[in-house]
Amino acid sequence: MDALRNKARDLLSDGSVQVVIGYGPGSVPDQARAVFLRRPEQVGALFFDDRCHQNLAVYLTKPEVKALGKPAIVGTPAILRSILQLAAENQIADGQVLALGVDGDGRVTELPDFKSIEDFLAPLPADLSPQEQEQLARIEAMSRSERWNYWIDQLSCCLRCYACRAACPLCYCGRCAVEANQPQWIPVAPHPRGVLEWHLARAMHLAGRCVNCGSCAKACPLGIPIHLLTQMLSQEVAKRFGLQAGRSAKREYVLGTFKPDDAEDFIR
Amino acid sequence: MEQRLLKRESVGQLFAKLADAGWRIVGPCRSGEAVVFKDVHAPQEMAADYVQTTLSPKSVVFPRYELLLRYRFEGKDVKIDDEQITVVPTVIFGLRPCDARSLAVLNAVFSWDYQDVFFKTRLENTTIITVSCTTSDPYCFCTSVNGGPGDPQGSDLLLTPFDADEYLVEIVTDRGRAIVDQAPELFAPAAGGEVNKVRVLADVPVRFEMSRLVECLPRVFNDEAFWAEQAMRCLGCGACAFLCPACACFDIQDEADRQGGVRYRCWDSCGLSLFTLHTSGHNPRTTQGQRWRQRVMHKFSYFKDRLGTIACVGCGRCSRSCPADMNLAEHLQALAETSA
Amino acid sequence: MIAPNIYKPYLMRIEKITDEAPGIKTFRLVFTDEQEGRDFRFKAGQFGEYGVFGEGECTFCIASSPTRTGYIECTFRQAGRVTSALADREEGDLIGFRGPYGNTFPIDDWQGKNLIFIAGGIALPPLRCVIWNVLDLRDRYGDVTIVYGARTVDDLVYKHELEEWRRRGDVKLITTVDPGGETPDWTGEVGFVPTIVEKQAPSAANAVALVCGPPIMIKLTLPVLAKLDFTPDQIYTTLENRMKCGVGKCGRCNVGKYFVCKDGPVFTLAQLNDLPPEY
Amino acid sequence: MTEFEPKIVAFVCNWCTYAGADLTGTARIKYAPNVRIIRLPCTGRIDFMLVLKAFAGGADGVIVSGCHPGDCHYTAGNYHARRRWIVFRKLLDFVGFDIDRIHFAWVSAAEGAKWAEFVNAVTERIRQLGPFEDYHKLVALGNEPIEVA
Repeated sequence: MDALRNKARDLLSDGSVQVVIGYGPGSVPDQARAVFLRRPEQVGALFFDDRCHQNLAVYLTKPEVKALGKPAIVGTPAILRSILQLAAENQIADGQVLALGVDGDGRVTELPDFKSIEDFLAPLPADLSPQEQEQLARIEAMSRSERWNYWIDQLSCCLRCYACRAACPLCYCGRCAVEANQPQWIPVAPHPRGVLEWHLARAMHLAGRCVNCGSCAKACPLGIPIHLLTQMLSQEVAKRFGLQAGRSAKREYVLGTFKPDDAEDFIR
Repeated sequence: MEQRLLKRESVGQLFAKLADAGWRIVGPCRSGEAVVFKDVHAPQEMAADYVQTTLSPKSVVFPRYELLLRYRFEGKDVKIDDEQITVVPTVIFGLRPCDARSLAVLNAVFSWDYQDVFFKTRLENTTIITVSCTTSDPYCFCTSVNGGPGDPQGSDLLLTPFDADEYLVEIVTDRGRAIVDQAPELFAPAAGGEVNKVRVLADVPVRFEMSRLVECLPRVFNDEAFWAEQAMRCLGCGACAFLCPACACFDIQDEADRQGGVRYRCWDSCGLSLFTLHTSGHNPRTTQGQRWRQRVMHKFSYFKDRLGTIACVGCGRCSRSCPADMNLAEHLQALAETSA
Repeated sequence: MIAPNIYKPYLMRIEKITDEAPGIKTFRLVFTDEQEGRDFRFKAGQFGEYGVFGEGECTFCIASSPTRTGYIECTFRQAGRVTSALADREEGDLIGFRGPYGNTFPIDDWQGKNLIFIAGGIALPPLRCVIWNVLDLRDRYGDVTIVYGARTVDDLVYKHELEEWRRRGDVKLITTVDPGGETPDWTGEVGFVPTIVEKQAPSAANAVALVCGPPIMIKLTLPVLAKLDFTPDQIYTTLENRMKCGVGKCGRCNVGKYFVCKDGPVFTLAQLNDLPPEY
Repeated sequence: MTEFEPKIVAFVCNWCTYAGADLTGTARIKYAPNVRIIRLPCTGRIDFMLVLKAFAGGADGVIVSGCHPGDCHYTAGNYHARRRWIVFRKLLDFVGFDIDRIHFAWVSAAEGAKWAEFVNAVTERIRQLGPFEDYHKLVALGNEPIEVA
C-alpha cells in the first residue's frame, strides 16, 4: 500500500502524470471505488486489496477523464489486458498511459509502455477463474433446449440499462450499434427478442476482443451472467484461431483477418 | 389508525382468498442473486429475507415495456387499434414502506395536466400491502427524505413483523380495509390498545437535512466543477434510473412489419448521453457531470418546485446497484453540508 | 368513463408536399376524420408530434396560421429516422399527428405593437405561423419587419411566400445569405443575420422581437437587440428540445423546473435568463 | 390440415451464388419454392444482424451462401465471412438457438444443380423441424407489457 501511495505521490509531484486512477474507499466499508487523484496530498486515499475489482481501464476512454491529462492507472491483470487490447485497437497510443502493475504482495511495477505491460503479463496466467470455467462447462453440458430456456430465463430480467456496456472497457464506441436506427437493427425495447438480440450483438461485437475481466456481469444490477457469452467466445477464438485478446498491443482483430485454411465443418 | 394482528402462517390463506376473489398477487421472489417482483400464489414462493428488493415494484404500474397503440396497414390505409388497457386487480405484497411512497411520486408525473390512462388504470387497480423494515443496510436513507422504516404513507395495509409469528396490521386506507374484509377471520383485533411497533423497526440514521439540501441546490447549479467531480466515476448507464422506484422518464418507439406494428414506451434515463441528443448533433447536456446534475436537480429541486414532492424515497437501490459506487445519499450529504 | 389515450394520434392525409430547399419539405395535412378537423383548434407557436407508423414520432411546430383552417402545415428537414421516413411519404399517404401541444405566442397582447421577426435557416416555420396570423389580421398590428437569413439562396425556405411578402406594401422584408452563399442574381443582403439586424436597427419602442434560428445566430443576435434597447421581456423565441411524449410525462425536455412541451416552446428572453442553459 | 411450408430466407452473394441460382433457373431445374433470395454484394457484407432480422421477421430457416474459398470477387470477403459464421454459429449454439435453422454453402456461378440440391435439402430439413416456435414465441411476446421482474 505504501509503495503504491509513494509512487503515486512521486508521479503527481514531479508532474509526470496529471492524474492517478486507482482504487479508494467506497461509500460502504466492503466496497472500493475508482478515485482520480490530481494532487500529491490526495494519495492517502489509495489502496489495493481484494475489494478492488472494477476494471478501471474503462475510464481511459471516458472524455471527462481524458480531459484531466496524462494518467497513471493502477493495473490489475485485467486492467493491463484491457490497456493492451485498447492499444491494439488504436484507442490509446504508446506512452500515453502509465500503468502501475500491482500484485498481492504490495509491490508496484512502473509500466511506462506497452512492451513493459506485455512483459509483465507474460508470466501471469490468463485463464478464466475456476468458477467461470465451471459455469461455462455447466452450460455447455446442457441440451440445446435447456440452454435456450436457461438464457431466455436469465435474460428475462434484463432492463436494457446498459450497465454491462458502460462497465466494459472495450465498449468505447461513441455511438453503439444498438443506437443505430436507420434501420433499427436491434430493437430498443426490453422485450424478450430485444434483450436477446442486444446481448447477441454485444457478444458478437466483443468476439475475440473480450479480455475476460467479468466487469459486465459484475455491473449488471440483476446479476445476469452475461460475461459468459463473451468469455465463451474468447475461449473459442483462442482455440480456433490462436488469438487471445489483451496479450499484445499489436494484435490482429479476429474478425478483421482470416487464414485461407480456417477450419469449419458446417459449410456445404 | 386501526390495528389488527395477522398470523404469519395465515398469509397463505389470505392469498388463497384473494386469488379466489380474482386478485392477482405480486410479491418479491428470488431470481439468482436478485430479488424481483413476480406473480405469486403462495407465500413459500416469496423471498424470505431481504433488506430491499433488487427491482422496485414500479413495473406493476409503470411496466418497463408497454404498448400505447397498435396499427395495421391496409394498402395505403392505416387502421389504429386503440390499445384498451384492461388490468386485473393486483395486490403488491411485501414491498417496503419507501416503495409504497414512490407510487405517489409516479402518480404526480402521470396525472398532472394530461392524464395517462395506462398508468392511472394500473394504479387504480393496485393495492399495496407493505411490510415494514426490521433490517436496513448502509445504503438505506428513507429517514432523510421524510420516510421511515414503518412509515404508512402510500400503503393500503402496513404489516410490521411484530414477533416471530405475527404481523401487526395497520389499516391505512379503505382499499386496505377491503383486503381485510376479504378474510376478516384472519385479522384478529390487536389486544390492549395501540401497539408500539417502533421497537422492532430498523434504525435508519438521518444522513442529511432535507430542507438544507433543497435550499442549496439552486445555488450550486452553476458549479460545473463540483458536478463534474461528483460524476467523474459515473459510467453513464441507466441502472440507477431503471432501479429507482420514482423515476418515470420514458422513451416512445415504433416496431412494425409490413402488416402493421406497435407503438410502445419503455424506460429511459437522463444518465444516458442519448437522452437529450438532438438529431442535429446538438446535445444540451454533453458531459456526465451535467447529466448527473440533472438527475439530482430533477429529483430534489425541479420536481419539488413543479409537482410539490421530491422524487426520491431513499430506498438506496441506485447506490446499492451502481457499478461505479455512485452513492446518492453520500452526494446529497455533501451538497447539504456545502450549504452549512 | 375511460379517459382517452393521450398517445393516440389523429390520422392525417398528406394533401400537398412542397419542396422548400435541399432536404426540406412542407407537408399540408388534412384530417381524415372531418369532425376532428372541424373541432381542431390551435394557436400560433404550438407544436405537435408527427408520426410515421412503424418509424416513430418527431416534434415540429405547426407552421401554418390558425387563421387558415381546414389544414395544418409542417416544415421539416430530413435528418433522422422519422424525418427520413416522412420525407419518403407521398401525397395521399397517411401519417399520425398529436397536438396541439405547448404554449403560444401571446399575439393578442401585441395588438398595436410593431413586430420584428428574425429567423435563420430552417427556423422560419414557427415564425411563419405568427407572420401569417398577423398578416391575416393586419390592421391590428403596427409595422411588421422580417429579417430572414440562410446559408445560401438555395437554403431559404418558403421562397414563394417571401416573394409575396416582398410584394405586399405592409411588410418590410429583408432577406440575407451568408457571404459566399449568394447567386449572381441575388438582390437581397449578404451577411450574417445579427449583422443585418444591426444595420436595420429596428426601434425597440412599442415593439416585440421574435428570434428563431440556430443557437449561434440567437447567441449573436441577442446582444444586438440589447444594444437597440430591447428588454428581455420584449424578445421571444421558441425552444426545440428533444421530446417524445409532448404532454409533460416522458421527462426528456425538462429544463430547470420547466417542461418545454408544457411551459414552452415559447419563451421570452427574460424567462430563458432564469433557466439553466440546457437547451 | 395443410402441410407446413417453411419460410426460408437466403442471403447470397451477387457474383457466385446469385448467378448460380440464376443458372438453376435457366437450366430449368426445379427446386423448392420456399426460399426468398436476398442478393448482397458479397458474403463479407452479410452481417449477423441480417440473419437475426430474418428470424425476427418470421423466417423458419436461413441460408447463407457465396463464392467458394479462393473465388471471392473481392479477393477475401468470403474468408472473412467464414470466420464470422464460425464465431456466430458458436454463439447461437451456446445460447441454445437451434443452429439447424441456419445453413451455409459455397455455390459457384456454375453450380446451378448444387444450388437446387442444397435448397431442397435445407427445405426438407426445416420442414422436418417444423415452424421455428422458439423464435416466433419470442417475437410474439413483444405484444405483451412487461409488468414484473
